[in-house]
Amino acid sequence: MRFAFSDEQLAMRDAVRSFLENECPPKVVRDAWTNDTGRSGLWPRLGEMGVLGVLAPEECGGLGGDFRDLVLLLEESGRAALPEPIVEHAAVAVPLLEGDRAPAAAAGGVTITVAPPSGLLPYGADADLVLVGDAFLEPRALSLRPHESVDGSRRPLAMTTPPNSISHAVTEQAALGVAAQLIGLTDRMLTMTVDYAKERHQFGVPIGSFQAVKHHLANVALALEFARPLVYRAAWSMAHGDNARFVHVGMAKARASEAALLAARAALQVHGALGYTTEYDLHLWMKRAWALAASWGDAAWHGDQVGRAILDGETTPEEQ
Amino acid sequence: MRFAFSDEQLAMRDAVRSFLENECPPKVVRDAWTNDTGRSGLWPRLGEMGVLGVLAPEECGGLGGDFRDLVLLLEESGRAALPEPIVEHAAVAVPLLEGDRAPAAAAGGVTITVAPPSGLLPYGADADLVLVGDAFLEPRALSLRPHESVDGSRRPLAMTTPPNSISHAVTEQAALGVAAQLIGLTDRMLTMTVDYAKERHQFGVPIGSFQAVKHHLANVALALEFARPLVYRAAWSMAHGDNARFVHVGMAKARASEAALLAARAALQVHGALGYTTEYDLHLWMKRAWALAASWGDAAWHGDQVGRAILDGETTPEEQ
Amino acid sequence: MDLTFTEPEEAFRAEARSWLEANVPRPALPSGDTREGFALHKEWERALFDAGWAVVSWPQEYGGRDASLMEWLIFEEEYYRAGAPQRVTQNGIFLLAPTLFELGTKEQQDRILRKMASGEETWCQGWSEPNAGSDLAGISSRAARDDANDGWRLSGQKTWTTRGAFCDRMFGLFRSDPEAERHRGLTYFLVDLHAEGVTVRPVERLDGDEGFAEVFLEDVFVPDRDVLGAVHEGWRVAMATTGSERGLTLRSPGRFLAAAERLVDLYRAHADDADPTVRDAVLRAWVDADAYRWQTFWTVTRLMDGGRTGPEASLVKIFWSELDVRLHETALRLLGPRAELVDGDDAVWMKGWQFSLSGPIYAGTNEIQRNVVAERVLGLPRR
Amino acid sequence: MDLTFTEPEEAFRAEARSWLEANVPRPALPSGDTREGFALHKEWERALFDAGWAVVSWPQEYGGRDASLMEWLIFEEEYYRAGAPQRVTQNGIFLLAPTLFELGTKEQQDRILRKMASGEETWCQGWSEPNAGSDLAGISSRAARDDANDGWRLSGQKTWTTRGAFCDRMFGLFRSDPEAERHRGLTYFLVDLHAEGVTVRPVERLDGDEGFAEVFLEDVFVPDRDVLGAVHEGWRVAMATTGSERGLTLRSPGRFLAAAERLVDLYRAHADDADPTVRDAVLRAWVDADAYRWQTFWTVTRLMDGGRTGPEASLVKIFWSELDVRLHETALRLLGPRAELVDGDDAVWMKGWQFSLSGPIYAGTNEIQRNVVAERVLGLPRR
Repeated sequence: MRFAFSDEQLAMRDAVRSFLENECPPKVVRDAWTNDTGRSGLWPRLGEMGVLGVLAPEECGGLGGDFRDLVLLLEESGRAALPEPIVEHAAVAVPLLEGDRAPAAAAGGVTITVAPPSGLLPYGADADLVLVGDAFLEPRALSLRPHESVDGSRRPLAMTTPPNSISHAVTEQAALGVAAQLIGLTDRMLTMTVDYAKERHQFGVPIGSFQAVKHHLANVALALEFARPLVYRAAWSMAHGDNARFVHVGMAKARASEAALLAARAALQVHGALGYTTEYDLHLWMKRAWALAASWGDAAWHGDQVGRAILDGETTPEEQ
Repeated sequence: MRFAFSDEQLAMRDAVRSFLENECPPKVVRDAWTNDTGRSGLWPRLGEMGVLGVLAPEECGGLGGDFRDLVLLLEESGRAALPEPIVEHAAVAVPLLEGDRAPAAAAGGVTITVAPPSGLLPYGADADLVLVGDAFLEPRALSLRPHESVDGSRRPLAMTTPPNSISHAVTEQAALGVAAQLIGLTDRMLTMTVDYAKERHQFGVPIGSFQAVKHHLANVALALEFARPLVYRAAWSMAHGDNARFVHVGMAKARASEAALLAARAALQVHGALGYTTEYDLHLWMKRAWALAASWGDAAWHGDQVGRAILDGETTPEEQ
Repeated sequence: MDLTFTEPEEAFRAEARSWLEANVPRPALPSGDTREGFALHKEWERALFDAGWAVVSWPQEYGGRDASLMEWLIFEEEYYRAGAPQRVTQNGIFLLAPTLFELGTKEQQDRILRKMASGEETWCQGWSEPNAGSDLAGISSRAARDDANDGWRLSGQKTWTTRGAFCDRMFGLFRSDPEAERHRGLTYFLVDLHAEGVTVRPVERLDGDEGFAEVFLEDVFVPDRDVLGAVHEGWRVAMATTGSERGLTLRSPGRFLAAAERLVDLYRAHADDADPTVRDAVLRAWVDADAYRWQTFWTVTRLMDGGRTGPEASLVKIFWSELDVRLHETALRLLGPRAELVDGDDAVWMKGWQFSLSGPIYAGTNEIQRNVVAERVLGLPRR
Repeated sequence: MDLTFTEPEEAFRAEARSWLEANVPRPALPSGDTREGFALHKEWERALFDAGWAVVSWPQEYGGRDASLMEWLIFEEEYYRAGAPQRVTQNGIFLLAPTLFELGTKEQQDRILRKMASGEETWCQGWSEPNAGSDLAGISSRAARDDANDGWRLSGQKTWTTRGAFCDRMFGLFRSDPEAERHRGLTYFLVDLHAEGVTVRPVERLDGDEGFAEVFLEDVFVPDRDVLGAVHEGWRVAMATTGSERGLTLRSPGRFLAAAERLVDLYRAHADDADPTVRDAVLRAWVDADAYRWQTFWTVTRLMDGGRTGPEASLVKIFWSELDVRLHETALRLLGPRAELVDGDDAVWMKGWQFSLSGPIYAGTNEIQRNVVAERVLGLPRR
């Protein structure tokens, strides 16, 4: 039993973190709400860094890695609130690609999104391909209706007829990828709020010195501390092909979703009116968290999956 | 719309409160854990005061009142943690009695307990009669097994065969009576804890000056403030014969149970180790609250009743 | 105790219901927290006023109908049941008016109240400042005496003034005695936002509406007649009234009863794929709203018997604001992955969710409110 | 990252499991927090010690088997999975021993550790005093120098000493420098409870067991060799060790994993009449226990790589103590009106519930622990 990442995995994590700190500051996230694509413009460079091709075989220009190599990078994409369909593309689509599409996808030459059961395609307007069931289709082959999301970067397109069957593998990889992003979002919202609570003074003292504020933030730290290992454990189960991976992914997504929603609530409450304006950056993270907590199965849906396994002894996930 | 008690009702409440403050101090509750009967010895005097006969017709020596006249008195019995089957006797049995049993019951000459669906008869060992379904039976006519309760005064007797059908009226009157007691218990636990938090010093200040302690107790006050009117409203619905009274009783018992359990948790947490010993009085109230919150339908059971009415449009309570 | 409504109460309800059914705009107006929407809401307020429904609990001379508090509650229930528009006049009617009734001069009452009720003059509040949020006594905006013109000169900045970008006038506290500190030396002013020296900058709220504004004041003249209450006594003036005489609160049970009913409808529409825990959450929201209703009838009966509301108001603010958050959170759970959409019919829930999140923050954060409950209701030491 | 257990780890688990299956007393022993039960538990501790299972992570010379932290976790899982008795030696093994290993003299280690591990000498802690609960620095029990006899004379009162009525020895802090205040001038003493001047009064706990005691000391002589660490440095000594070298905590995941499995069994037995919200609560308790397990493997891997545990320990204490409360609360909900019974098979849940309620209180209330998390993990200002 050794529950830690390798030095290589941590080094890659650090590289991606500093890349995103420099190239994807809040301004980039904010601009994605109003630009043409809803995206960061960093896609090709993420390809160059190998982030998009982690799960692609080396002969396709990928790293030939598994979810252990990817999970920390997706967590970083959440920390930065990177406005890209990176989970759909790198965690779901890339490993399923064949032929010359794989190298292009690994390099960031194309962008692929994935149809969830709701039929709402995140970043669909700017995607080259859409994975529907087990088929990669071009957007123009689909009947799509544009929608606005509370997260201005996501620009979901609604399929007139959502996919009728989605493989367990797709659901698991997408849900775990989103769970990793939610961990990163939670961590960032906690940090932002701690920093604010140290600076903001009321009644002559920093608001962070009030016990109620301390306990709000301690509760977020608690949720994060015990959700994060579930996400990493699920990453190993995916890599290892564990039969119970749907249960492990379910626990991970459920707890990561709850942690992120709690963090958003606490962050807003501690920030007060300032956090309630779109001029301040918090809302960009908060709204991403709201959207992702409900996507690819919310806490209740995954809790139901886990319950069927733990309480009823089911050994396979429910059909969607 | 006039939601207030009459001067007579308040005067009777005050009389009962001061009677119990004088005659049923914590020592009496504590002694009931170890004496022969589990009871206070105040039964005949409660009869004299008219408390037991509130719902009995005047020609039977009762007050010919309704649940509006009784609810505050039951709340007081909870505040004092009175160790008596007063809900079973005064709220359920007395109004059903006929013949010469009624005057005796109203006067406190006999003690009647009631068989709940669980078949556990509170204070059964010292009861003269047991209401089983719609029949008043003598204990020796039943096959009973003695049990110990976490509340040392209750001394439940378990029926080998619990009653197979209990009328809605009995369930509603018992559940509402217990809800009223839970309100009194909650109020008393809150008061005890506020008093302690003012006196107990740590770190050079009263612990009641810590924001975490303040918020624990504010949350109890909140639960109590919004549960109590539901109990009084249900009392009116019972008196008025409102068709939805099972819904109103359900809301009352659910919220009163939750308030009492919350109060017990907060009270113990604020008292700390002191509250964790049986030498201190808190546990007498806490354990009564645990027992009553689960009796005659816990919060979830009544919530289910309410849900069937509000969400599914059912107009009658579920058969037990 | 009699929990049936009297015949006059039932008649009042019936009259309100039929007028609302006939007059509530369909389709619903756009948000009143946008410039266009605000204008449309002012028309609606005018219609309410002309029909005598704008301020039912006020005296007739100011456009009311001398309704009892119980009738006011009934009107609120009917108003939200009918899905009528938000009240863009509410901050004047519910926050300023009670103070005017209690401490204003007859001249001020005659000059201000009818125009406030009709929406001819709309009011926003100017409490918060960049460094005075929860800690209102941190106010630093100044009022300098201008004897020559029998008035005052106000300078400083107010923030988070709801609909400040669209309103005509603002009420707020300013530091009239530079020597005094904290709660002392403040004066309660009524400020014309069209006056010289006032600059208003709209601020975008979480939901994208410009529902907030920053108000910058530079040497703005305010005549003595627009001082409310005694000079330097502004804090006492602002805190004096509970408003319990003519309307309890901005957030009476009616709005939550209506929202809970809509939530139950939403649940029924999604019942097949709703998990059991969300069913429980729906029910809790409904019971919360009903509990708030009965706690309010209980309180109002006491008030009509001559009682006063005190710090218990903090319990009420905590309860409705957290009930509102849970209620909308539950709606979003029912909508699942479609909850993120801010276009289409269901988008009202995401908008309502974001609005609900302001409840535990404004008018004293719920952390402060819990302190108030602990200290002033339960009597725990202030420290 | 490899989340499979190694062959040596699996072999260790198998050995522990088979020994426990063969030796765990059936039926279960009476509570070790009663005089009779305590004696029986001491016999069990002796058997554990003789088989080398009492202190697996200790060096062999003191009765351990030099097991790794990971193996210690595996042993804990197997121990509770087997339904083995409570550890009446735990306060010595988990609270005093790590300090002895880190700061005790070789003489003290040789004299004390084996007898502690075998249960021949049982230890209780003497931290709390009537006016020093959460605020440990409020300690007022005194230690006066007795040069004539090369030792100290202790006087004062200790309270809430778990199993103090049955134990042989007590470790605790006493004020050796009457001039110094708060955390200064305290010394860490090892006290013989059979010595002259010691009076022990049993105190009945919530569940009726005499699991607590008050210890009164009147001029009790303690030789210099029973001072642990430096004189006047007791606070530093008591806080010095995290205990992470030889066992993380009194409450490793194993106990909660086993309790969660029993809860699932109870749920299955009541599934027909269990409402959906309680099903969710059962699942949450199970997932909580599993989350604690993986968070612990995560931490232990870091420790085995040479890391240290710090204030994060407060997060762990909050988590397991509140998980334990929720878990037992859920069991009582499943039992419904029969939960109140304290006789019969299901009574273990009511007893466990009452025991769980001490978790958020002792060893630093969870309110204090949340302050520690906020201040020392997140870096918020102390004030």
